[in-house]
Amino acid sequence: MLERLPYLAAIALVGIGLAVLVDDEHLVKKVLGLNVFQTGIFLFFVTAAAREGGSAPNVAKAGPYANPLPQVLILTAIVVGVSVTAVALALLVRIHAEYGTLREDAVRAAIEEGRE
Amino acid sequence: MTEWLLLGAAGFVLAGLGTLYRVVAGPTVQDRVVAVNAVGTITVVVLALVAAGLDAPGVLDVALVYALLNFVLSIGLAKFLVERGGVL
Amino acid sequence: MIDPALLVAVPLAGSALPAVASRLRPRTGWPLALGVLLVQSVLAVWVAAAALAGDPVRTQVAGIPAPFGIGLLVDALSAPFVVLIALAALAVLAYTRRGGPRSGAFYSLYLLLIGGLTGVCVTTDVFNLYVFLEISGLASYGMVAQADRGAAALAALKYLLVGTVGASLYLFGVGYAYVATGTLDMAALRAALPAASDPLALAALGLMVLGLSVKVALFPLHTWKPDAYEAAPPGVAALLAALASTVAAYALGRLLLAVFPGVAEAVVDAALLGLAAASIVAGSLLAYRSESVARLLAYSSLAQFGIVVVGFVVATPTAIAGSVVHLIGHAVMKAGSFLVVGLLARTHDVRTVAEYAGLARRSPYVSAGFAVLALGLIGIPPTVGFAGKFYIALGAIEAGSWTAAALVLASTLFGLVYLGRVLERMYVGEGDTHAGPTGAASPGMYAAVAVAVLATLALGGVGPLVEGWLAPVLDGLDAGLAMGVVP
Amino acid sequence: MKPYHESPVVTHTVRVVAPFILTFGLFTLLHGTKSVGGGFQGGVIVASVAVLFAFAFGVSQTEATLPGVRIVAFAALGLLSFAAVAGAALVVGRPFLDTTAFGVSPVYPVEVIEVAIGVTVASVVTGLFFELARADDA
Repeated sequence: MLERLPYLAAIALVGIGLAVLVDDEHLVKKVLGLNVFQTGIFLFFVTAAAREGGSAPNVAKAGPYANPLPQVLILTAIVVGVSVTAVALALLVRIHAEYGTLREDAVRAAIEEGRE
Repeated sequence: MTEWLLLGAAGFVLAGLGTLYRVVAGPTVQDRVVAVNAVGTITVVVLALVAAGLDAPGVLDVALVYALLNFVLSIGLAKFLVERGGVL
Repeated sequence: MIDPALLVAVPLAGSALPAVASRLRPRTGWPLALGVLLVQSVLAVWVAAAALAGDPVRTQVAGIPAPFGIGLLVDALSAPFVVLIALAALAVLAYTRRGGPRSGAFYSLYLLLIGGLTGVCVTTDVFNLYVFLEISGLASYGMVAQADRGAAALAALKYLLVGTVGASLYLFGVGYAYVATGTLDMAALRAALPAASDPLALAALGLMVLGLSVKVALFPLHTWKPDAYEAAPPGVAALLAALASTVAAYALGRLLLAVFPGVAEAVVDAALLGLAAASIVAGSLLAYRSESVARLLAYSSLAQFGIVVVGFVVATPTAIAGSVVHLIGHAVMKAGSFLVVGLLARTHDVRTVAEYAGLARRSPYVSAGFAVLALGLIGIPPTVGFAGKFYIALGAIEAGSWTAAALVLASTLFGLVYLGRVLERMYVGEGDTHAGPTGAASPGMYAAVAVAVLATLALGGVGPLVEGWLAPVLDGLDAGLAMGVVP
Repeated sequence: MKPYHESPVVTHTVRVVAPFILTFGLFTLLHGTKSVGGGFQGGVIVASVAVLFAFAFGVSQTEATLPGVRIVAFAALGLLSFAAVAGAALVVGRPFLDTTAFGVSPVYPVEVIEVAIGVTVASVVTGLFFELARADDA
């Protein structure tokens, strides 16, 4: 059971992130939810890479190593995630400058108002 | 020797947990900021002790980066507090 | 021989140029983007011609052998898409010279998008597919936000949130596939997956298909699409309509054909057929109810991609050829329609179906072009829209899948209803026929529309050709070779 | 809002620490081939210097010393040098990105690529920070 704990944590993070992303009206929290969601997936990869008795890569000692490939993949995925967050924040700044609020319902109401 | 280093690290982790209480409970923003900084410092010490205890110099790099981030964080938070009159 | 890596590297590296150059000298973004895209188009046509004439063109990046290194492959399945991306990018670029946003950052994003999409088409590594998917995704979020209106930023954010969730679900699936098999190379995955324990392989397949369905925008996962296409600048909407979902659908097809056969086919086929049916019905219904023509076209994409998925599910050689033809035909027709929408909004300030009334008399040539594109989208011969649907239906009948054949037929009827509504307004409706044009359009804009219309007609007979190209690849797939070619 | 006065403690500390951070960033960047580190990490550390200066001296003043066009140019320079190293292998007739193509240990081309990545990451992160910080001021 104990060795499965990280997997459960990963799934929990994915669920929490998705719930916040879907449920919260505040756009910043939606972006935060997205980040949590992605972190859950990263954790899944890193957990899958760990092996019984493995040790960190790049250590000069002999012995079993953790598989470094998923870590490299996740480094790439983290960079992708950072870029996504950066774009999202830039969009949030624009939305805030335009409508003065970051609540989705309020922004939608403002857009509807502008249309009429 | 190794055991003592790791034991010391464990002690610092406990101290850090104690400080976390102040982060959560701290009545004023300033309390929280100072507590966050203290936690950061403790983390650096723990990382350094772990590096020495496990004979893994790679961890020292992590400790250095963490110390740097902690420094940036302190200055950033301090400036934020001054500019916004305590609103976080 | 040309290294296919250049197809991706040229636009990605070239994307650095417009952002810098336009800060030093204004208005240098467009010519630079044109130059880079011309180089890329020449390379794409060259590589594709080689791949279609003889053996597929493949390379291992840095010379590291598969399954460890990253493989790139242009075969008969990906070559048409590589060429489509390059040429569609050129045509839409002609439109954006006057019509689109003209900042240097926009052209950097443009090149980034093209590089990412080409990468999706040529990679043989499922993780690389994710990276390229996100590169093209990031570029398209930025491009949607280029429109001046504030609504565009919200639409782009929604696109970003939903699109990233889709890509992340795909990544999750990649994780399961990796845990199950220990490899990320498509060929190696195909060999290892059926032997892997069932729940892992099934989870991998389910999550990857789900993630890509978000990017393709199948029915319940489509919510980003109409907002994004309506809010984006017309040139961007055309480019995304032509390429973004098309490439995701290509990736879905590639996975289903080259990686996952043998993993729970019955369940997945049933689920995908259900998604496709929902897309066709709901997409047509939503399209029928839309007031804005741009939204109508976006919803129509749901139905069209439903048909493409039907072809991939049926998976006989005829049906697959039909899906490829329909993907390419849809890209051309939908891009052309969005360009017309942008053009008409510019010259006559019309955006809704009601405002289109009587337009055929005010702007006969553009209206005729739109009519051809719309008839193509419905699937009337001799357009390419007919060719694709015909082959998919033929394949479905061959395979004895009457549900699939009925879906294709139904989609044509639905298309007749919702697109016929627009055409009826344009040609029969009583509108303000005396109002003159309210704005001017550039020759490049008309040229881009004309190219799309001509391509819609000219590609009508491409079906047998594509079937011939695909035959060796599909034979290879049947023989159990993951990439469809003898290494 | 109270106007922000530069604190001599902060500005002085930042001045003293900055060169060390830059050195450490370079160390991390160049160590990527054989230990913890690499272009991404080193680039972010270098970018943190710009962030520190912006905290200590104000965003607008820092941006005046480091104008946007230069940041974008650096990012492009990094990207193009990466592409140049990757494409150079093609000239020698080897596959794209083949770092063993140049008759030297692959460590050297990889280090060049790491530096290119580092330059790009540092300038992009700095640029992003300025972009978001400026919008906050407005």
